[in-house]
Amino acid sequence: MMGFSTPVLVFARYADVLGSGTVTVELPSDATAGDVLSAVRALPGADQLPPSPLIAVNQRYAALSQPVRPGDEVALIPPVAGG
Amino acid sequence: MMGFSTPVLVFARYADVLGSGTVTVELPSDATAGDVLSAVRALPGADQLPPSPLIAVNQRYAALSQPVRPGDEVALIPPVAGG
Amino acid sequence: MRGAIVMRPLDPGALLTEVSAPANGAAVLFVGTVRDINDDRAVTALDYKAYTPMAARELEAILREAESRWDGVTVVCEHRTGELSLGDASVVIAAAHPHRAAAFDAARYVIEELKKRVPIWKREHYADGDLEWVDNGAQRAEAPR
Amino acid sequence: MRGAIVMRPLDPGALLTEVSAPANGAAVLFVGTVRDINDDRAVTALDYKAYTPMAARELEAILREAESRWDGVTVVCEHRTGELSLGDASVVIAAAHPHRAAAFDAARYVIEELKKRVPIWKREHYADGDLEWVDNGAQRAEAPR
Repeated sequence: MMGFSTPVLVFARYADVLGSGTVTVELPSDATAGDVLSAVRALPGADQLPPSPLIAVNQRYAALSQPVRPGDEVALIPPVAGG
Repeated sequence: MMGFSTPVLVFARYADVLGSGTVTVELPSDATAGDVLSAVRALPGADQLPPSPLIAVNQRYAALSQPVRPGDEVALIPPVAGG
Repeated sequence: MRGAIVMRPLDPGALLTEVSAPANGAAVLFVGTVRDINDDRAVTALDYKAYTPMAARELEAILREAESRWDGVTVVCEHRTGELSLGDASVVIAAAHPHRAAAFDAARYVIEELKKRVPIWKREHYADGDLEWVDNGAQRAEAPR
Repeated sequence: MRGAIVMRPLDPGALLTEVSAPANGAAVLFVGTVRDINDDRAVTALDYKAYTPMAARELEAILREAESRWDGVTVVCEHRTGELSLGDASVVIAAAHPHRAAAFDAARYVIEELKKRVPIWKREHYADGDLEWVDNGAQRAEAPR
């Protein structure tokens, strides 16, 4: 089976360290949120990310085992600071 | 020693049952807040008061043992309902 | 700290402004209003009566207690007396502090103590024409302090 | 229930009015504002950035949770994003209920959960020209639900 590439939204400090508000990663066809994290870790600057950043799939917090399919909206969520 | 007479302020339901917003009672010269209550109990309508109404002396809640002197401002305080 | 028993309509926004300060990142406002139903009876209006000088004194004592329990809190309260209509605000409390926990806790403390200690009474007017003094069911049995 | 991420100045009084109802005898308003000091550094301004569609979704989820935990509560919240000045309100929550405990608890629940879960970030501008992303120190370690 073919893999696919997907954009990952990044915000705040994570966008600063990765140098962009959106990065693109290559995923296997049976990808999970954990695979997104692994792929992001290979990017320049990713050594400054924390050990396990939160990830959201389709605007909901996702477990690392959650499947990611082509067309899903994927984002890395830094520690929040609203209020 | 001579006793004295003092006005007692009464409010809300207590004023309704005693028929007035101020009643006057006769007290011994070494009177306490408890003596005020005893004197009030002898008034018409006082049988409708609760067993131990709260009393204030000089605008502070008072224990029954607190002395009451001529010129003190004395009041019976029904269950409150502010807010 | 400021507490007052007043006979005019209350202005919650003015109390919120009063406690604002550059260091206060959190403000909590409590507004108590006249409800249309109490114990399943339809209320049409009510009047609040106070032993005003003692009520003001006791309210100020409560506010001082709040400012001493939550260091750095600013808290103000106004309670209205006289005839009120449905939806009118009877009491407004504003508390502000650098942190939200103290602002919430101080505002809550003031309304809980006010309902137990401040000599104010409420007479409800019912749809059937009846009038009745009501109480908060929380009167202290012992004389405080 | 209404939650929104907005870029305009907030109007606390409007939210208080929004939750008013004849049956609601108690209303609690929480206002969070930009403070002048954080961790002993002088703050001159700040900007809030949101992952807006997810933030709105998560905020609405929190408000629905509050309305289901405190039956009969009405609760609304607006969070502002963009550049804010000292003293500007960044978040306003209004909760109303027939009884005060539910109004207090629901408002408190919403601000506590918002600070943990809603994807909004804050960058402080300091007097020395420095800029820094700050966090609430309460990020959940595990993905919620």
